[in-house]
Order: sequence, then C-alpha cells, then structure tokens
Amino acid sequence: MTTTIDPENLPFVSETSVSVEIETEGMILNIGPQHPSTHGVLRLVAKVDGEKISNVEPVLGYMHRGYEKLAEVRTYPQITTLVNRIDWVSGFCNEIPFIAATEKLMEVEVPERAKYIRLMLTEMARIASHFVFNGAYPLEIGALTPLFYAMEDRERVLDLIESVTGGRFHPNFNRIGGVKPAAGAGPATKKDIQDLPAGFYKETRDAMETILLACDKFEDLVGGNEVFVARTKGVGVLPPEVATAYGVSGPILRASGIKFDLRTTTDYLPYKDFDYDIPIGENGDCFDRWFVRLQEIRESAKIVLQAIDSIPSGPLQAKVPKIIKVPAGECYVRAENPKGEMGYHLISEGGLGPYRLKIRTASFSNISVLPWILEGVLIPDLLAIMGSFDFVLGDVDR
Amino acid sequence: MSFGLELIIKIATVAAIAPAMALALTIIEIKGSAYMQRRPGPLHVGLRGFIFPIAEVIKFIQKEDIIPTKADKSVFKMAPAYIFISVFGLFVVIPASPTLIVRDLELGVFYFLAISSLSTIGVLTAGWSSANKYSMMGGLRAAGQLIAYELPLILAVIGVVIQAETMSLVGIVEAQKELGLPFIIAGQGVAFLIFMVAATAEMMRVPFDMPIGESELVSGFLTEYSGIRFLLFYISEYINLFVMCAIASTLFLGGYHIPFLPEEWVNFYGPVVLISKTFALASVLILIRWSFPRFREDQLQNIAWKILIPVSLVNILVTAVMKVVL
Amino acid sequence: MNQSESNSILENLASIFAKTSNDYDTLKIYVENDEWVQTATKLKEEHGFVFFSWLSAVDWENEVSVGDPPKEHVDPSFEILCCLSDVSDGNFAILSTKIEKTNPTITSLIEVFPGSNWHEREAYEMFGISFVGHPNLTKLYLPDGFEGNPLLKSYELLTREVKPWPGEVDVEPMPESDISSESEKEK
Amino acid sequence: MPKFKLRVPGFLKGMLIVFLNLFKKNVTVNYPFEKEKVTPRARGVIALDEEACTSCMLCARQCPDWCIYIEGHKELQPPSRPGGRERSRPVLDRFDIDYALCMYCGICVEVCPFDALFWSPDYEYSEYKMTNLLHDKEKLNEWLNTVPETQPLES
Repeated sequence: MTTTIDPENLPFVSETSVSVEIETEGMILNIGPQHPSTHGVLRLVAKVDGEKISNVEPVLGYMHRGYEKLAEVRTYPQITTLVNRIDWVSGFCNEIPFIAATEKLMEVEVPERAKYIRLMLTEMARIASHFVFNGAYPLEIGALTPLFYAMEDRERVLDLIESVTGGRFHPNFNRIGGVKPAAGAGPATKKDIQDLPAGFYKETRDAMETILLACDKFEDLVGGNEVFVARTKGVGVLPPEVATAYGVSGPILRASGIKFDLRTTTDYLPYKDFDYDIPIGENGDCFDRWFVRLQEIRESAKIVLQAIDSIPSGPLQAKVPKIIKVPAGECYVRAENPKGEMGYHLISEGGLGPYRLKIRTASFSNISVLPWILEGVLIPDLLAIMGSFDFVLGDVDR
Repeated sequence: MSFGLELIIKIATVAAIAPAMALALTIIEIKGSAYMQRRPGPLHVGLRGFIFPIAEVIKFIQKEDIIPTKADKSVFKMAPAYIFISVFGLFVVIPASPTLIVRDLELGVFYFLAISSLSTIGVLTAGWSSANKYSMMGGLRAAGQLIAYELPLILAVIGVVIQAETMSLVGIVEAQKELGLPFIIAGQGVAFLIFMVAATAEMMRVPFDMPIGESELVSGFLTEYSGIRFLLFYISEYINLFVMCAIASTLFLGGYHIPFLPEEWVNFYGPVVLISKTFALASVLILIRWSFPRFREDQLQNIAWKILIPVSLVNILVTAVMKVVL
Repeated sequence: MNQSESNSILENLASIFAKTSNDYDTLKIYVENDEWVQTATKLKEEHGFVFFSWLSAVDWENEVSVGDPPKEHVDPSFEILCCLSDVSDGNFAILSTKIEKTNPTITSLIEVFPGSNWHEREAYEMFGISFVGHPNLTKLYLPDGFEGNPLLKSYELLTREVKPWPGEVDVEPMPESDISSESEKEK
Repeated sequence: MPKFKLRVPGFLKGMLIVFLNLFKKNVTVNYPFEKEKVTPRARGVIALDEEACTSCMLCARQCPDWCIYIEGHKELQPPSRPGGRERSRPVLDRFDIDYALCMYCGICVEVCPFDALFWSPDYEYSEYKMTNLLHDKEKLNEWLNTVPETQPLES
C-alpha cells in the first residue's frame, strides 16, 4: 500500500509518513526443550517478528510420567513416596494434601505433635523452594551472583530437613495417621520411637535467624538494583480476573492483588495457632511476583520460629492398621504449595489402592496463562515473565 | 637502528604484552568472581588454580574446531580475525611513557576511535555466518549496540581533547602533568563516567551483554564457535578490556604520570603506573559484571540515545566555555 | 476446607441445585450434561466461584485391567468433574456429570473459563472425551504418534506385565513331604 | 514522577555486598579431599542383617519399584532342647537389592517385622556399570557395620 503524494500541496518532506508496510514474514523461533532458561524440558514454539513475539505455543509432555495411572496400581503407603516427586523442589509439601485426604476418608485423628512437625517441615520446604526461585530468577535476567547466595542459604534448610527425615529432596516422612514413628517396624526398634533429633530446636532457630538476614541482603542486592527494577517493573502484568479465569494460584495470584491463601482455610494443619500475614502485590508485574515470594520466606521463617516455641509433646502417630484399606468414598483436599494450590481428588472403592486419584498441580494452571500474557512481548521479557512464574516441569507434566 | 628492526622489536613487545595482560585479567576475573561468590574457583589446575588461563588456552587449542555445514564458510572463518586486528591495532597509541610508545601519532585519539569501531564488523559477520537463528539475533543486537555506543564514546573523548588542546595521547598526559591534576578531577569527571559506560557497552560486558545474553540467546553470536576460533574471541575480549581501561586511564587518570615521582625515571615506573591504574579500573568493571543484571534491548538504546549523548554534548559545551573563560 | 464455619454459602448452594452431596467436606453438585455450561456460568456470576481450579474425568468400569475393581456394580460411563472455587474464603464446589461411553462428547467450558483449554485437551487425550466448541482439541502431553487413551481402566500398564513380580517367588517347601504340608498352611 | 528521594543508589549497595563477600570464608566443600559430615539419619544405603532375615518376602512385596529379589529354602535345624522335634528354619539363599531401581523410600526398612533391614548414611558406592548396582547379601552385610546407633532425641 503506497501513499500517493499530489504535487500541489507538497507536505514538508519530514512529515510524509511512510506508511508502506515493510513486508516481513515472521520467524518461527523454537525455544526448545533444551534451553538454558526453561526450568526443565518445556518447549515454546514462538512466532517471532524481529524481537517481538506475536504468539507462543508451549509444547508439554517431555516430562510426563503418568502419575495418575501409576497411582491406580499402588497401595496407599507406596503413593506417598511417589507423590513427593511431582514438585521436587518442595518435596515435603506434595505429600500433605494426599495424606490429609486419606486421613479424612479413614476418619483418623492425627496427634498434635505430628501436625506441628508436618507444619514446620512444610514451611521449611516452602523456604527452600522460594530460595531456588530467588537464586534462579536474577539469573534469567543476567545477574550471576545471587544464585550462589541463594543456594548457600537453601543448604541450611535442606540440612535441617535431612537431619529430621533422612532425605533432602524426597523426605517421605509422612505416614497415614501421623509422622514416621520409628526407623524400623521390628521388635528391636519399636522401643525407640523416632522423634526430632537432639539439638534440632537450637539449629533451627539459628538457621531461621540467618535466613531472615539473608532476605534483607537479597532485598538490597537484587530488589534495590535499578537495572533489575527496570527489567521487571511493569513487565508481564497479569490482571486479577484473567488470573482467576485461568486458575493461576499461589504467589502469582497474590502478586496480582488478590489476598487468597489456602493456609488460612486448611483444617488439617494448625495454621490458626500462628500469626503471619499474607503479602500481596499491587499491580501484578514481575517485580511484585518476585517481592511477594521474598516476603513469604520471611513469613515462613517466622512461622517456624513460633512453631518451635509452641510445639506440644506427645505421640507421633495415631493407631493405624498395618495394611491400610481406605473405606469407599470421595474427597478433594487442597493445600497451599509454594507454587500455588495443589489438590488431590481421591476416589477410593475400599481397595488397597485408590480407584482414581486426580492430582491438581499448581504450575500446570500457572503456565496455561503464558500464551495470553506473552502476546507481543520482546524476547528478553519473555524470559523475565517466564522466570517470574517459577514453575517446575515435574509439576506441569505430572 | 633501521626502521625495520625497530618495527620488529615493537611488534614483538606488543605481541608479548597483549596476551600476557589478557591472561592476567582472566585470572583476576575468574578467581575474583569465584571468591565474590564464596567458592574457590578452579583449584586442581596447578598453583591452586592460578595458571588456569594457560590451561584454558591449551584446552581451546586442542579442541576440535567445528564449522556448521550450512555456515557461510569463508565469512565464518574470517570473523574472529576482524576483532583480533581491531583490538591489537589499539596498542599503537597507548603511551607507557613519553618515549615508550609504538608510534606517538599526532591524531592518536582519532586513530583510537576509528580502529575501535572495526570490531562491529567482526561481530556482525560472526552472527550472520553461523547460520543459526540465535547467533543471527545476537549479531544484530551487537551491531545495534556497538553503533549506538560509538557516539557517546567519541563525544566523551572530545571534552578531553578540548581541555588538552591536542589529539596525541602523550600530549594529553603532558597536559595533565602541567595541570597537576588528572582530568577526572579537573573538569572531565562526567566525561569519564560516560566513557566508562560506553566502553562497557563496546566490550559487551554486563550490564550490556545482550549480544551474548546466555539466558536468552544461548551465547549469542558465539554459539557456533569452538576450538581456536572461540579462543580468539575470548582472548580479544580480555585484550579489549585491557586496552579500553588503559586508554581510559591515559585520558582521564593521568596515564603513566604520578605527581611526586622524579621525572628522569619515568621510563622505568611509567609502565608499572599505567598497568596498575588499568588493573584498578578493570577490577571495578569486573565487580560490576558480577553484581548487575542485564539491560533489555530498548532500554539499552534509550540510555545511549536519550541520556549519554545529550549529557556528553552538554559536557563538551561546558568544557569549551570553561576553556575560553579560564 | 473448614466448610463447617462458612457453610452459609454451601447451604444455599445445596438448596438451589437438585442433587448435591457434601460428605468429607467436599461439596459435589450433580448436573445434567446439557446444563453443564449454564451451571458453571451461574456459579461464576451469582456465587462468586470465579477461580477455575481443575477439570478431569473418571472412567467408571466394572472389570478393570489395572488396580482393583469398584466394590459394587457400577454402570460403565465417564464422570466429568470440574472444580470451581471462590477467592475470598476458599469454598469450592465440584460439578459432576455422567456421559455414556458410546459417544463421549460434552460442551466445552472455554467461553466461561478460558483456563479450561488445557484441562479439556488433557481429558480428551487421556479418556477420548471430545469437547464441543474447543478451539484446538489436540494432544497435550502424549507424542503425536501415540494411539489409545492411557487413563482408561482397560489400558494396562506395560511395564507391570513384562516384568515378573519379585514378590511371586516363594520359599520352596522342604524336600520331605510331611513338613511341606505344614509350611503350605503357614504361608 | 514518583517523589525522587535522595538515597544511596541501589546498585552501589549491591556492589558493596558482592565486594564484602570477597573476604568471607568459602562455603564450598572440596569433595574428594574434605568430606561433609552426613547426618546419622541420612538414607544412604540399606544394610541387611542376614541372621535376622527369615525371608518372609514382606519387603519384596511392599517395594514400589520391585527391586528386591529374594530366594530362600527351609532347612531342618537340630532341636533346641534334647529330645525335642527338629524345627524347620527358613534359610536365605539370595537377597539382592537393585540400587539402580531403588528410590530410597524406606518402605522395606519399615515393613520388615524382624529388624533385618537398616538405613546407613554411607553414600559412596557408585559404580561404573549400572548392572553392578545389583548388590547381593554379602555386600549388604558389609554395610551393616556402617549403621549408626540410635541417636539421642529431642524432648
């Protein structure tokens, strides 16, 4: 389409707006499964016009392990070991909703001390998961050192989890009806019921103090940096109604201004006995998503400190039959995972294993909003936005 | 001594100094950044890791040099040469003392600015010829960035030239000697900042390393290079760092001159002073590299066109007025 | 969910809809499959259930080749579940409808909740349920050349068939006959 | 324009933090030469106490990954009291754990009614070939002496 210029009133040359559309056909850029910043094996087929992305189509399934099918061939204790491998960054939090669902169906009353230990380890896993984000997100944007400081603080928390449960990533510490009672079930070991190791309280208090200091350091090192603020402020704004329509949950939803945290409505963990506030962001951009997670680390550290002071003593596991058969019934339990809402819809027909287990993971819905939010965005921003969604591919592909 | 012999000696010294300085800077960068991140860095290479760059050079030399099949072979092979030449060319004008200089050109500054813009061609051809979408984007980004930051570099240097009334680098250092104060204090502080920001962008170091943005473009125009070609890129990056800091210290920090040392010995302490000032500047750049994220493409251009150039023009105006007044 | 405290919303929900069940703190609303979209929009507009949590299906079958069959006889059909929740105090409701296996189709919720796009694609490839009105109903997880719907109860797990179960091997009985009868009993 | 309040520009604080870290002690452990202290409860490897095992097959059946292979037979044992009947006692022939498949969940250790399986925090048993990861009962017995005693507990 060319503009026709009539010779009489020739406009001043500089004002002739060349409205000839330079015909550029877009390029299909394959931000493939093997890419430094896709948090695992996610493939984005992006139609790119110069630097601007016209549309993005995520291709999933590279990490699909078929958990819902596996759950149908396993017994209940075996599923708890299977389930904490879904979101491996926060291993402990995946088991809680499944255990709560089975306990609800079996009407088992979990002792107080076991609930407190579960709550403490959930909050520690949340701190570990948010530290991975705190380290990896500035790496997406180009800052290389925060990753090392984040991993250093995270090691402290993982060592604590390992000293209690024996595993750093996959603790497998939950049993139906409470927490792992003893190293073995045999007569010799029955006597010494395992509990928190000696000196655990003191170590946890020091660790939480250093973590609170680390959060302030991160606020200066990353949040204060003008380049980081320039790269994340106002980038990838997610309005609240789009977030709820796509089922985005967790820190991303709270960053968009909705004060909704499943921890306030859970009844199987004693969150009501602690006072913590829920950080929310104002305009739902990448900076808010980063800042909400940083404040959540502080809240979780405070919760763990309060939990240590007020932990009751008592048994660790309720009376549960050796072979667990869950009575027929159906129930959906959801919990506040570090990534968002994680829920298990358990349909049991009284057999050794569940008839059908629907696993609702947070990152799957969080990612489904990516094609909407990545319209017309520059490539460097694509990474800033994707990084701020903090997803783990195990969570997405189940 | 005939001109030819003198030329050979000078070329030999430059050919010896440049890689040595590059290796020294690599050591500072790698071990320094490791300790900044509270890890020991390379340890088992020898001397607790301090001969790591030599090991790296040998590693790259014996590595296989892959040329992608669809690549534009001849251009692909020549690309590192452009950058290497442009970086080596800059050694001509760096004065280690009034006499210890390859060739004291009357238009030293003009020569320096002309040669330093040669590397844009090398980066662009490298990006284009490796037939890979990511490196093509890296190459185009590099072209945009280098050209955008040529201008503030030149305008910042003009302020110095006005104040020193000469274009030859030795003359500039002499001017600072009479003034008694290095130019960074005597009126050219703003120009120093602009020069350093523009130089960081020229060297494509963080926070301007969009062309080699590892998290997006895998490693920009360097993606397809390996073996000795990558080594040429790598070495010339560090020589470029040394040269830019050397020229910055010559123009702004008084080069080989220190106020209270005796004049006669300048041939002996001159190089040491210049190198120490250069390494100080380089370690500041290294510290910046490990504590800054990366700018986005359009922010990068905004800074160049909307902030650096206007400020450097104002700086020239102020210097010219001060020149007339004083 | 501590539904007991905030059961005011759930009470009037139970009253409005015909068939609901609320055991184990899970409110389930049974819906005919032609009112599937209207119920979702009603819940979204009137009751503030704006959060689209998830959508999936259950394959009710009597003889199953994987896991153990349902306790009492059940007529083979697909049950489609969709969980909606509000973002104020965390109440959620699960819409459920049954469709026969002969022609497994249902209208898609894409207009009401754009987020159901991927959930429906997953249900399509895992159960073979086709969603009318879905923009691009293609495979989400499975590679393109994959046939069959894995989450159906009739789809066996190959690895479990191929490898013999280590628990199968038993302690061989004693060579003499009289002892062997006693060990048979105690196994 | 947001109120422009004079404060130390953020990136200087960031650079100061990175610079101060230059002098702090390294946090990394130089693995082959320095070893990190492993917590006694770490689940490194499963050790087998051969005498206690009565090859009741419970662990092999409960293992989710099917990675425990057991074969045993029964033997007549001389009577404990003179004149008593010989007891038949199950003897273990083969007890292999395939560590290439094992996911360290610990169900076998818990479900064993005779305290034959224990956790030990030893983690240095990697092999060059995956098939060598199938360890027989002698190797599992060796690990028995790396099993720590029961540790003191919190109140």
